[in-house]
Amino acid sequence: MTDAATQTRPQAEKTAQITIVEALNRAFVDAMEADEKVLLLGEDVADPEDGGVVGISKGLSTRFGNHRVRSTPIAEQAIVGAAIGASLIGYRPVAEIMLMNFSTVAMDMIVNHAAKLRFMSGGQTGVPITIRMMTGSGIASGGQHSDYLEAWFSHVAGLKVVAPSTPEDAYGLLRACIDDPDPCIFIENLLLYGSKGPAPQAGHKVEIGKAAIRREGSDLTIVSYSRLAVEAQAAAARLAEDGISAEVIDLRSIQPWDKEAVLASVAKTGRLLVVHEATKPFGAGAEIAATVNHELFGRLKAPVHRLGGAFCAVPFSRPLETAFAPDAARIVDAAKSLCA
Amino acid sequence: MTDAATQTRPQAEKTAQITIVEALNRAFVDAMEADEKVLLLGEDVADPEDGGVVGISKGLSTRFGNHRVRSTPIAEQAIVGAAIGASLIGYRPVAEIMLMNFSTVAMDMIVNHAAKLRFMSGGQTGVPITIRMMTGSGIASGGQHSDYLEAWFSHVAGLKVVAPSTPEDAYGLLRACIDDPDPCIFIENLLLYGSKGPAPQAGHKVEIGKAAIRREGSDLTIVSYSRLAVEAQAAAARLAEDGISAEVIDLRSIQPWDKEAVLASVAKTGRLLVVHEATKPFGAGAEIAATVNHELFGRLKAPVHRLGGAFCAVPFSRPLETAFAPDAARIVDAAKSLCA
Amino acid sequence: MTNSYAPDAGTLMDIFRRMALLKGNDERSRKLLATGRVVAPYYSYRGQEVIPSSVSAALRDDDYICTIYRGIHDMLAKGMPLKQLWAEVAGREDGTCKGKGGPMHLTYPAKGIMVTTGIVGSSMPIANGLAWGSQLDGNDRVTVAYFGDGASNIGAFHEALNLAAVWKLPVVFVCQNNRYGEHTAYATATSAKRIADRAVGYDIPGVRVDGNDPHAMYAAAAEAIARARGGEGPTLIEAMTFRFHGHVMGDADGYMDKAEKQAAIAADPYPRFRAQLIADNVADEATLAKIEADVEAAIDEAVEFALASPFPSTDELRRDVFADDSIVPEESFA
Amino acid sequence: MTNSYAPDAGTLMDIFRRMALLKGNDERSRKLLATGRVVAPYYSYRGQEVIPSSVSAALRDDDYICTIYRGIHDMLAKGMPLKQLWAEVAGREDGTCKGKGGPMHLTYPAKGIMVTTGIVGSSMPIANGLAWGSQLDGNDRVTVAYFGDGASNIGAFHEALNLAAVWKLPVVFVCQNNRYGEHTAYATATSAKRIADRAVGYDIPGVRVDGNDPHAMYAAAAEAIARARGGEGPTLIEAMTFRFHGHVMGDADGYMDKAEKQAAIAADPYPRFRAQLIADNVADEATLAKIEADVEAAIDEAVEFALASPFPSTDELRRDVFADDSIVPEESFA
Ligand SMILES: Cc1ncc(C[n+]2csc(CCOP(=O)(O)OP(=O)(O)O)c2C)c(N)n1
Ligand SMILES: Cc1ncc(C[n+]2csc(CCOP(=O)(O)OP(=O)(O)O)c2C)c(N)n1
Ligand SMILES: [Mg+2]
Ligand SMILES: [Mg+2]
Repeated sequence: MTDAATQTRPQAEKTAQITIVEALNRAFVDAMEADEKVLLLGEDVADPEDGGVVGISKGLSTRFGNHRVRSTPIAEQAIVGAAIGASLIGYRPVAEIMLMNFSTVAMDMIVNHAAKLRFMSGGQTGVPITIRMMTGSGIASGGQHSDYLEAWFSHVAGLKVVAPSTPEDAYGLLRACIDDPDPCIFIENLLLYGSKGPAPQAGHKVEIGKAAIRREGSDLTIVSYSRLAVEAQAAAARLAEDGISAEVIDLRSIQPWDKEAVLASVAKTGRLLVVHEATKPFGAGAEIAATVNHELFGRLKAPVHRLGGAFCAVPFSRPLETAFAPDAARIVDAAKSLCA
Repeated sequence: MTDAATQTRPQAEKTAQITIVEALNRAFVDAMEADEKVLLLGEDVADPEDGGVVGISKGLSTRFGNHRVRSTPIAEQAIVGAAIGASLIGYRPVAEIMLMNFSTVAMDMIVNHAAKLRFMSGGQTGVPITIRMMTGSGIASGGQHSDYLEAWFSHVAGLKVVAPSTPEDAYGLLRACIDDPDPCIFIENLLLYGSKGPAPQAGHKVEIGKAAIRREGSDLTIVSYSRLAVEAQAAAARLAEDGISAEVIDLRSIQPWDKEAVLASVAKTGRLLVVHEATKPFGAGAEIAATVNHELFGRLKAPVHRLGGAFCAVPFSRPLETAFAPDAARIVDAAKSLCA
Repeated sequence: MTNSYAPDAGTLMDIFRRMALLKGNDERSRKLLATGRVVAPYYSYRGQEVIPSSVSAALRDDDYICTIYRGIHDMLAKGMPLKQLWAEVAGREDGTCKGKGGPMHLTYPAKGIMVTTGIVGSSMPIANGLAWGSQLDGNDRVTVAYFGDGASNIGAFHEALNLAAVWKLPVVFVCQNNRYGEHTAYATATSAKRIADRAVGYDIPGVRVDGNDPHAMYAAAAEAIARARGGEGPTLIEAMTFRFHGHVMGDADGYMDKAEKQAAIAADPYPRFRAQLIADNVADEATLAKIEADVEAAIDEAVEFALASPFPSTDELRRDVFADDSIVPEESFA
Repeated sequence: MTNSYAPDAGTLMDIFRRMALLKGNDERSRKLLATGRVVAPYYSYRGQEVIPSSVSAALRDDDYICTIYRGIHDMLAKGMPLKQLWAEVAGREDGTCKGKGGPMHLTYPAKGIMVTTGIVGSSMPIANGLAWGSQLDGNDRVTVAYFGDGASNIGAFHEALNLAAVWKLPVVFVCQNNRYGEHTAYATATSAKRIADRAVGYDIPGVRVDGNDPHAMYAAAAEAIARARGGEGPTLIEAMTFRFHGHVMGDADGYMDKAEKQAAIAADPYPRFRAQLIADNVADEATLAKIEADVEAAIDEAVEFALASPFPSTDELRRDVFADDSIVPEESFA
């Protein structure tokens, strides 16, 4: 975990603070500068359409041209299909599917095609595309705009799945996904867009499959990713006040996930809590729990515990939505039970 | 597990033996006779189109009319959408999506709509539909026609997921799904269609969520479903020859799955092997393993082991396809290692 | 369009009444949401009131509609009660969906408001199923599927129109062409000169109509509804209109053509229709003013009702997932 | 269609040569598969040879195609080598895809055969991407997307045609209308009187052509390809043809109209074209017989090559999942 060092360095060392939206925009600028094969397509992504609904692609079509940055019809199969086709002949398209729930209309392109063409062609072709999707509960957008579906994509051989929680990782993972020879699913959390962090260095890349240890600890390991990795850090701070030392791992990549880092941590702490916003049954946490139980059989001090979103569609009403996803308080409670 | 008795009774007790195709056809006949609200739609399902590509719906449109049994265009969103709409006003449509991989073009209808309308409407509407899908490796149909995606559906709150392995269960689960007030995913294995078993009694229903203990044993528990539940039974027979007593549980329902039966069995045997054809990472076996590890912490004699299909698209070439899915031999090997 | 479907005076007043309600409600929504007292994503339909008001004037109470996130006008025009609507938008227990669905998933089967979807294009395939059910029931109910111009480019549109045509379903596809899909202008996304032209590909009637003119809109809707009711199958209506505000409340709408927007607002169909009713002696100022005042009072009452309604209990997370609440796995909440 | 795209004698011979190969290969395939020496799902294209033969005669080697499970004719016409084709169908190491894809996913980029899909409709969205790439590359390559009549009813068709039209992509959509989608006859599934009519909805040219007539088929294809190459955007071609056998080898085709089928077989385009070439003095019997004999010899050789090729090692399960084989989780195979 050489990376842990960079990830845990005090923020004071860095002066410039930028948001995740800014980090993603910079990643695009730098990637498109570095490689003219990088393309961007999706609904509203070009400047005449305001550079994306949250402004992530602002300025890109003006700077790199409407041929490389294209707003599309509302047609996710056509969007992903176009990305796949262009990638087969050397381009590196980044497709935006706006909200993760809309990937449900494009699953054929993603799963039957993007993920499989390399294998089915016996390695003759490859699909170096990145598909960005935003999601997350917490902004009252209800049952069809907030789902986390990372477990689906992670279950498909041929796809890589990442979910950054900081501006540096957003930048570094987007650059890594764009450079990657295989199709990558890039998950963004809506609530995190405005959160600030140290500005990444130009060219910074985060290796896909490498976790970050956000906080070191000895009593239990909390594994999470995306927004709940931030909640986990808040929880760890509170736990520390109560004398419980939690190690917090932000997976960053879910497929492949950093087994080495997680196993090393749990081997040390003896306790594991996995936290994600997707509902618990058949969620990504199950894979992590099953693997850790298998590898560290007989060496755990307590059963591996999982926390997930409620088993229901994301509800609209504020108090329900608040209760839907695990938060720092619930993480603290679960950690305390584990350590009791 | 009162059910265990019926499931393990010697086949000799029954005289009539029928195939799964016949059992499904009978289930339709009986369900459509019993309730005029039961409908059937899908590609080629009506008699002018030969009653389905494997003949499951043969005779139904002739008997119940073309208004109730309709062949559709190749348009899975339209198929599932029509089923949902009719179900909102009291019908009980059974939609056929031919092969499970084709569900990828209809995931929006299934996941964002069928699964969620009851919750999002605050219980005002419900979606009592059944969606049948066939799948399975072993007939050389390659990477886009053989996937098991039960883990995806099981991860969606609001869906039920079943996968029978015998004619009796095929009949009983289809009847149960049709009667169920919620959307059910009904998974059929292509290789099992012709396999024979005792004919179900008319009106027989299998409760969704109830597993069948196919064989009792004391050294380890093998949990599986669909075709590999049959392989697991073959494996158990071979293990018995080597003095290992395996209990075989055919889950039949994956969401909800029979935790009670599985936990009771593993509490007894102390060892668990979970086997499915879907690839292991982030598969349904992870949920079962994670749950059992959690509930029986400290009471297991060996780490829970999972077997799944290879981590790749289903390959075409015969020796690769054969090596792709776990079979009795691999189950035997895994069981032996577990018990070593 | 023949004249046999021209609206009479009573129908025009019916349309006006609905329009007044819709317009009043949109204005109040934007005002109230701006205060932060109610927090919800809001997709203003201001400028598009004529369409559902005219369509609903031609529908029966027991007909069905499926609509979209920008669909509160469609629902109010179809008879959704204001109080429960507002309670739902405010996320309260007395909302149509107990606060669980929210504005994007408002549902009210008692008035045939069967599905509201947040997924572009998805109102159409489900509308077909309702229409199939009506066809099987042998009653002559009609289903209307509302959607936008942008939605005419997604796969579900195509699959739904083809199936409806092949099965001769009693469904009317009403495209509210407000010239934008989110930030994207019509021609950037849509190849068809007119969306109505796409009907040729399904061998069904396709009509482009001025969706801001209640006379034309009503006639087109009434004819299509009569065809559907009579077993003659589906119609595609492209109703030309304009969205006065951005896509969603809070969006800066810098992507909209300023001149086009100003011209559209200058031609606001509401005051135009209002003035015409008076000019044509269909109603006098006092009558119309009274309707508007009643609308305001009803909205006052509804908002008050909504804000007084309690938030739902978090137990609701476990309810309505399945018909049988006990199936929901306990431990998911641990 | 103007006459400027009429095929000359050399082109007609080119088309014939491809047709002979295609027909010979289909016949051999059905024969060999019936013996069980090769096990694979087989979707006969017998009767449809004119279409890709004519299209490919109008394409360049560096143009791209995307096709479907019923697409071996499309690939052979585009230049896929027989030996590797047969080795793939037999699941051998020397197959185009090392036996991993099989007949439904044959791929051969060296001749522009980029994607073969088993999912109805999915050739089209991907073809757009290849065409977008060519547009960006500034070369004048054209992409052809092949698909069936049944596929014209699925969402991907609609999304792809709309995007291609809006972006003016150099792509030609070739629908092989063989009147059936699996067991379902055209009119049971398809609302359009003619699939070509659907082009209206995308404001692009739509042509229905006799896909069994090499003159007409070549002219239609050549014109569409020239348009695409010239930057004028996509064309939809509906090529009328007939599938002589069932959907997939082994299917009893009881659902097919017997008389229609007999008539189609009686009008087999292959002997018709062959006779016409002789009648028109384009070639003599000996020349054509030689071509056919060469085809048979080449197929003999290819089959022999394929059956002599070893099966791939099971290590291949871990290869080509990702570009970097080492990423594949070890324990997935435990
Ligand atoms: C499948 C899908 N893709 C993208 C979106 C995001 N989105 C929401 S509304 C919208 C624009 C729709 O435009 P139009 O159909 O014209 O309807 P309008 O909003 O103008 O009423 C988009 C792209 C979505 N909801 N669903
Ligand atoms: C999305 C999807 N749905 C269903 C199928 C099953 N299927 C395979 S081929 C076929 C018929 C396609 O008919 P058509 O497009 O006319 O092509 P043809 O086979 O006649 O060449 C169907 C329904 C599929 N492969 N993909
Ligand atoms: Mg619009
Ligand atoms: Mg066909």
